[in-house]
Amino acid sequence: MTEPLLCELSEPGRRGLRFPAADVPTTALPSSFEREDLPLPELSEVDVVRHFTRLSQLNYCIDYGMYPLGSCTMKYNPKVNEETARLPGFVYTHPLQPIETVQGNLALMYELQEWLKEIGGFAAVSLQPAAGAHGELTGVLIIRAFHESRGETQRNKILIPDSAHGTNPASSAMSGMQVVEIASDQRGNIDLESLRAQCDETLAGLMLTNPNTLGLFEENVEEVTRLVHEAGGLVYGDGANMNALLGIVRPGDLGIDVLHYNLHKTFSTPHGGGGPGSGPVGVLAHLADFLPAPIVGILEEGDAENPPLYGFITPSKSIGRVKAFHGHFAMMVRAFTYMRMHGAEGLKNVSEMAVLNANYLMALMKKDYHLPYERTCMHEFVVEGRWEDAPQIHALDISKRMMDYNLHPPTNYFPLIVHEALMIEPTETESKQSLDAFAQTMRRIAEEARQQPELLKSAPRKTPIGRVDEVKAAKELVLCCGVVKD
Amino acid sequence: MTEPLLCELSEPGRRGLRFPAADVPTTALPSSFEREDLPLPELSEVDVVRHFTRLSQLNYCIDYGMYPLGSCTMKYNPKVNEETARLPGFVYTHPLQPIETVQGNLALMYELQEWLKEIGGFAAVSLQPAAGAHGELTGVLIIRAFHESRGETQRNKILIPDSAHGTNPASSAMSGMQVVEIASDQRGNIDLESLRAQCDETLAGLMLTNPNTLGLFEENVEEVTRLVHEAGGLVYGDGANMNALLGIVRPGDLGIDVLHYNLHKTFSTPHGGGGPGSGPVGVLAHLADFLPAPIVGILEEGDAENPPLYGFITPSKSIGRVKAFHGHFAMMVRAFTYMRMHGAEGLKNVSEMAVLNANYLMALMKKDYHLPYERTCMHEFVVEGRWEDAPQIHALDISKRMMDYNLHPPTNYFPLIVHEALMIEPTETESKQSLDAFAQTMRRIAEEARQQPELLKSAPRKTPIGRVDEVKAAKELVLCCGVVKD
Amino acid sequence: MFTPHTHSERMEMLRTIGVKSLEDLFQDIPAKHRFPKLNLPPGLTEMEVMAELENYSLANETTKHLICFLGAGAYYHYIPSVVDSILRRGEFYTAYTPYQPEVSQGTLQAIFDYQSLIVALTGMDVSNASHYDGATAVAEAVNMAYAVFRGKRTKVVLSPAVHPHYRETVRTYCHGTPLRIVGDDLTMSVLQSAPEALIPLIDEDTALVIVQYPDFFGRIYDYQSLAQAVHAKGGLLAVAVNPLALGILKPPGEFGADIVTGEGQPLGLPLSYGGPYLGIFATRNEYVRKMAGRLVGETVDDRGQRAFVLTLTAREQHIRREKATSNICTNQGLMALASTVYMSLLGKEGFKEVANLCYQKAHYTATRIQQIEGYHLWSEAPFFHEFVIECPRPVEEINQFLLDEGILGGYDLSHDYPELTHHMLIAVTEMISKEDIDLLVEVLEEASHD
Amino acid sequence: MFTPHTHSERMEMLRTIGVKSLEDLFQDIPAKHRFPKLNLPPGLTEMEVMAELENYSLANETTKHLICFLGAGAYYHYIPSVVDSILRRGEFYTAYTPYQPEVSQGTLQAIFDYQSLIVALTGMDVSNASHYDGATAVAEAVNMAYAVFRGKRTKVVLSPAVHPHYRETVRTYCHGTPLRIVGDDLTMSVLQSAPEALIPLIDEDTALVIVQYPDFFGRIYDYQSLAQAVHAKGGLLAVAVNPLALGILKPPGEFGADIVTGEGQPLGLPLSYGGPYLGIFATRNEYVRKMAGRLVGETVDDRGQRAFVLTLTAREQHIRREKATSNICTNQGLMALASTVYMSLLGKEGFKEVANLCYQKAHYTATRIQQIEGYHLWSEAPFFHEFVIECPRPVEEINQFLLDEGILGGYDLSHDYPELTHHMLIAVTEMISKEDIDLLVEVLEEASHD
Ligand SMILES: Cc1ncc(COP(=O)(O)O)c(C=O)c1O
Ligand SMILES: Cc1ncc(COP(=O)(O)O)c(C=O)c1O
Repeated sequence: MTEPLLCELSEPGRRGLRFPAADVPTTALPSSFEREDLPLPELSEVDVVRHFTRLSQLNYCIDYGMYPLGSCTMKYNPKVNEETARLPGFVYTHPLQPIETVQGNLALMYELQEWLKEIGGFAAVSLQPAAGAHGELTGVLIIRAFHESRGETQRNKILIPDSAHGTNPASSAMSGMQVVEIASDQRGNIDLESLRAQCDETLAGLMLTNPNTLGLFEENVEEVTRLVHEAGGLVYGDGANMNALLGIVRPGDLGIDVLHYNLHKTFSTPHGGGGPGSGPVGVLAHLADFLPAPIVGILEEGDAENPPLYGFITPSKSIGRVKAFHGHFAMMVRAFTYMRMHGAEGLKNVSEMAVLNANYLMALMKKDYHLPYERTCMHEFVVEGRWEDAPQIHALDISKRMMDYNLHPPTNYFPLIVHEALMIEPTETESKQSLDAFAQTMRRIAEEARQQPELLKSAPRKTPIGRVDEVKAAKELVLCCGVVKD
Repeated sequence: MTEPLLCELSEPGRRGLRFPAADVPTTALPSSFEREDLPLPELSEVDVVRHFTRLSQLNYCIDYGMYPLGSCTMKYNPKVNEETARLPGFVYTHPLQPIETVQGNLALMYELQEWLKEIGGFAAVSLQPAAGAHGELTGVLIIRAFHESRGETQRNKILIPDSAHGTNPASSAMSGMQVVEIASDQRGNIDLESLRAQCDETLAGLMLTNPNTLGLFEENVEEVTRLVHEAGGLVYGDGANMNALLGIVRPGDLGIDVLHYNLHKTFSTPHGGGGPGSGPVGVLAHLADFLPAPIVGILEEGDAENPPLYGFITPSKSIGRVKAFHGHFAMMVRAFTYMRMHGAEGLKNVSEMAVLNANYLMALMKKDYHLPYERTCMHEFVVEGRWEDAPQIHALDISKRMMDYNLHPPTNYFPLIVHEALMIEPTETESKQSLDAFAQTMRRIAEEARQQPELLKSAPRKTPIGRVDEVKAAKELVLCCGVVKD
Repeated sequence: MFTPHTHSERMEMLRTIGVKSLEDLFQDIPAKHRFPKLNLPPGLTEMEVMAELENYSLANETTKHLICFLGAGAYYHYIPSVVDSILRRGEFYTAYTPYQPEVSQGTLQAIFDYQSLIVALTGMDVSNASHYDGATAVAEAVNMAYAVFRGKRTKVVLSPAVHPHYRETVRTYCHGTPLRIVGDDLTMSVLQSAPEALIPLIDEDTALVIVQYPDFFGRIYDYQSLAQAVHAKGGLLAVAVNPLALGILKPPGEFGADIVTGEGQPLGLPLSYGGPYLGIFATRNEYVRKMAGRLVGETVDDRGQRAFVLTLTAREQHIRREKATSNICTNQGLMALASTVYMSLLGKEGFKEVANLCYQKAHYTATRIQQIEGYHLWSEAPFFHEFVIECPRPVEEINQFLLDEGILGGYDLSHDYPELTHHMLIAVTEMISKEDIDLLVEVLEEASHD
Repeated sequence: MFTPHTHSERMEMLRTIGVKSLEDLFQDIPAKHRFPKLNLPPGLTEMEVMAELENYSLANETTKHLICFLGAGAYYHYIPSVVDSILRRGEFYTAYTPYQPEVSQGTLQAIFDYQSLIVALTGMDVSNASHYDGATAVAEAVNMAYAVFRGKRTKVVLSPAVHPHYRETVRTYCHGTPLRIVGDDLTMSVLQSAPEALIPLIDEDTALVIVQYPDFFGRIYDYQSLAQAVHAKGGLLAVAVNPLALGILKPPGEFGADIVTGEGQPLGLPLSYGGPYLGIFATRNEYVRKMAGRLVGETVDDRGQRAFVLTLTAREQHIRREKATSNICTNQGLMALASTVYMSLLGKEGFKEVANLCYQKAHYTATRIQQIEGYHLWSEAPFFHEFVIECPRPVEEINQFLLDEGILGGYDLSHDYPELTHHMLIAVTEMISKEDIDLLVEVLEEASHD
């Protein structure tokens, strides 16, 4: 049973929300500006509530079960976050209010900057970027501005490992950089020879994801950063995988010059079915002046009686704004709540348990699925979704079959350097029972792949819809509802 | 796939919510009082959220679709009610605070009393009763107290029509009354002869549901109340069906001496999967002094500048409290919100549309289902769930088959005076489209009953569980989870 | 407002019905009284009603801003965010009583979980699905005891240390029955004596003895010998509990209670000016068929799966009508769910923690207040998180003083116990910090010589 | 805190892995930097963190208590209760981007609904699933125009009456590209001229002309002739809208816009100190393959049912990497959902009503303020719900005066436009009552001669 579209549910003349009549004398809008027709649907409140309630029930979600999407850190989103972010004292503040009237917000943002600095080993942080990719763009623009400030305008090459996330090359390209891919070696590390070969005077920087998207910690990280730095380049850290590193190691200590955090991964803000995220950027001291404006600072120091006066500061060589206002404040409140509940010990425990869970699940699964790299993993790992004795089965089939067992599939076909990749990130909020059950189902699917491959090929059967025709979608392109009934 | 019980999900040593350490010097509890074992389950926050999220998804609800349970008035529950009832200024007030600190609550309760008086035509209202049945008990105790106050202690007979809800006789019995059932006539009205025969000096009163549970307005209502009054009895009105009467007729005007409202039916407070309800009681002037204590009154009149001072008043001959504190305040806030949004016009429209919907649906269904009474109905109607040419089919089978079409069944087997009753109350919040779809499915089921009766007999098939073994449940009596893992 | 009908739909529907106008549908209503003009304020839009309700709510002072030492049957506790996040799910709060098990397993299993937790907490054998509140649960205990003895026993011994509202409710409920209520003499000497003082009142006509645990004054007594005395005469013992206290206190099941009732509000329900709360009711296996209220039982479905269903419904009003064990129908489903979420989230350890915090903070408070000149602890008995202080001045005056300093003082016992003229019942929960307590002590001190 | 592992489970898991301790799992990390001691405040329980966050929030003054005339790109509107009740559903907010259509139809169809509504509102052909906000949506428009002309056109004409933050963001985004941005000269005379003043800047090298509607100063202009001029030179026109205004204003699709961007915050999103908001992006069919961001398309599944799926993904970074139309990945899914619920609930009529209320109240306000001595309406152009007033004193001083009377004054334009030294941008929405406006007028009057 499928749910109609809003436009199909519309009935002419039906009303949902009403507004009071105007309490002021009215003026006519000049007729040349007047809109003739507003073809929005017409529904009652109950229509709307049912439509979205029914739609919601077609979704899988973390609140329902494990969501092991590698690279996405789908950890449980604490309910308290949702309450703190909705406190009226936060919700009802306008971004352009005089700073004296929003000292609560500014103090919170200031603290959050401080904590992110401490966790990453950075000298300064901007909270403005809206998501991970936005943080990357910000970071690469900072790298560009840094080189330009030193007159090295020829530095326009960014090195990106072949295991990197697609946003890395895309962000570099958007910043006007040349992207050069660097190969990985047999242990999943950056191939040092390839790297050395690229270390010349056009090198702007390297984008490093560490642990990388194979879930492996870059064993030569110090060598890598040394090489890049010696060549005059900077190292960008894609912090999507910070969930492995809290209290374990600080990227800044390893020579990462600039890094984005994903508050929507590491710090438990919900993914919202595709955002909003929040991608603060941290930098070492030599890049602090380039951060996007504004950042929160202390304008007047406080004393025993009075708190400091917080306000906005524009770094002297700022690359400028990367969006309107100050970033995704409501996500900052959630991340703040989460970090404040954990403290240093708690955050370290998060990463420890994330890594424990991943290694445990890898240990359980390796009997049934081929591991392309046999190493201790960090918070995630990649297996191959294929077997020689089940040649027609692909990672996709395994993923779809998982749905019939009420599981959400892992990330598929990424990283690109693993064949038929299934990238699994259990996160620290899954219990041993949950991992055991997962591994057991995966074993069963591995058996089915040999014995009843049609079960995988025709999966999923128990979901609201079956496999979709993606080709038709792209070829016939229906991107919106035709017309609203009149 | 069924969900485990909490006790089955428990893992020794697992933690959910924690509390801070004590910030005061500690004292030991005398060991003789100390509890040895607290066998509560041990879960993490994510375990708890998933458990209840999964359970919730096994429920049908108004937010999902039409819920035509006759007599229950399952109308849409406006979302704004949930917000107003959760305003911190209401939620964080203690029932025993000094009245000066809760004037907002008291003013709201006072207004609500006034509105309920106006709507029902009553002289006084108590908001204390917790639900409909509780209101009935209150009402019958008031009737008893009234007669006692006049020295008529022999009046201990309560007449109850055979169509009445089970709570009516049960409430009467709890109040120490003798229950005498009165037959209905062929038009669904109270049989006047039977009534007259019972009108003697032992008559305490009559419990009248009007419109009755057949959805029919008592055509002789004035004659009925006259007869009872002339015999020295009082008339109790079961206000469960007030959704038909808002702005249509005031029970007090018809000679109803005492009536309970169901805020959880007529005034849109949600049913909560079995409560909480709220069952305020309204009375005519001669019974005002008997209402349960306390009720809200004005202690000091206000003036242009100052609002009045609201407080509690104990009626002079009060039957006493029927529960702790002041009633279900949070439900009052919801009902207040609803009534305030509607005003007189809006409430009348509610009843008009409720009656329109019921008559419309009855008109659509009567071709396929037998109507025991061919009259204009009020807000609900009853059909028979049986056909001569489908002898093995019962109302229950029809109900279960409805579930396979994503519909919630109507009330079954009530009222008792209709064979295989299906009691249908669409409520005013259903749209014509929704009723049309309902009728169409009911027609299809009527056809299946003849052509594929096994579809009905084996229904439901598309629900999370099938028909349950009620006999086993009652015979083997498993009423709680065995033990929590240790 | 929430009716979806468009004008043309109305017309079409009337045509299908075969009438001309809406008025035609109301011909059965006596013309004289038909369509009264109701004098109600005009309707508001959502935006306006929200603002208006906000204004009402702002006319209150709240426990968020006042430091709350008021308890007396309703307590200010921390409610974890998870509780409301579950209650807000439409699947739970917009469902009806689970009469149709195939589409109500969520509600049914949650009630089964609730019953299991209450059994674990109280140490009894069975729990029902809830009563209206702590007061009506006690009244239903009387009702049940009366039924257990088939009306042959007509005496109820009611401790005067049971919550005044509960006692009053019991009396109201018993009005139409032959039951006599004895024992709740409110004089000081009786109030100060141990529960054994009730023993002489117990005889062969006694159906039920009712005590509270901790009692209304916060005191904890071992009711073992009382239980033995009741049982010796063949009667039953009902114990009304604060369920939160059972996190650290011996459960009534261990000292011989036959019925345990309770006010479930401390288990994750907001104060909300007194309701809706949660009536807890548990008893022993042998009385299950006499128990009022709904019960969920485990069974199987026709596909062989475990399933849950309302059971023993033959006790209830919709089947048995005037012979039912009670008239109760709608109960406190959502509140029972709230407490289930609360208990499962706190779990064994968290539940102990919060009970212990209440205990510790209350004892620190009592110790400090005792040291102030003019204030005395009224009873020497052990207590949980509430205790009575005799004050140097009438409580009302002291409370006004406290209120001016942002403190919501304790309950003024003179309302219910004429001899307790200067006695304040103080409750302390985990929401109160040491600084709050120290401030209370400071202000009480000032209040004593002002 | 939220990790479920018990001690014994950890031990067992380590055994299964084949290591002795947790430390063993971290051997790849350079020893020198392993396990740094982080200087962070100690962890808190939920109860404590809730109290702490409440304290932070109470250190703010809010639009609930202040009368808000501040807009400038973020507006205080009424948000119906339904919106948050849907957003609170875990099925929506704890789901990921809908990569797996079989278990994400809820999100996918909601986005499709969103795309449909944006198309209807803007009068364009296609909408994507969202951008970060109104500013980055404009920057992505530049990005797209650049791509449409395959980098052959390098000039962007940017109206100075576009939101300063948007203009700044465009500049930041363009930093690494050969694009030149012209037109946004901030002198008074330019600001006061009609949009046709931009026409001379448009040439064959112009990829895009960017205007705002209503513009940053609240003014509404008919961009028809500008559109014709751009199109005559083969370039594109992007119009950044306030979507709420489109409830009564002619949609940009009707006067020739090629791209419509917008800040979706007014459509049911709270102010939340600036975010998360919603970047709207719509364009014409011919540019769909150059458009950035996610797109949901309709298709069928293998059971013949209608289904929805992310489509044209070959434009995106995860497939095309450095050749993608944009780097965007996570966007504003939940905010798009909020706006979808908002628009569907208001519907055709409600949406007009709210837009009209804003219009009427703003015009009444402007009329009243104009009558005060010393205050002048800066522009004669028609406006929607925001307008500029020239004040007798610097805005900062006036705003302080207003704040003391509980009014959050308008935006001080001198921040961004050096010549607008005494100019205040005032926004008026449906949340403002006539009394509020009359109070504003009164206080402004006082402020002028104080
Ligand atoms: C490794 C990596 N880098 C970057 C990103 C992009 O982050 P966002 O989606 O927040 O833009 C992701 C997101 O999935 C990622 O996994
Ligand atoms: C006609 C009638 N009377 C009384 C009641 C009892 O009301 P409550 O369930 O609120 O106790 C009901 C409830 O279904 C009813 O339909």
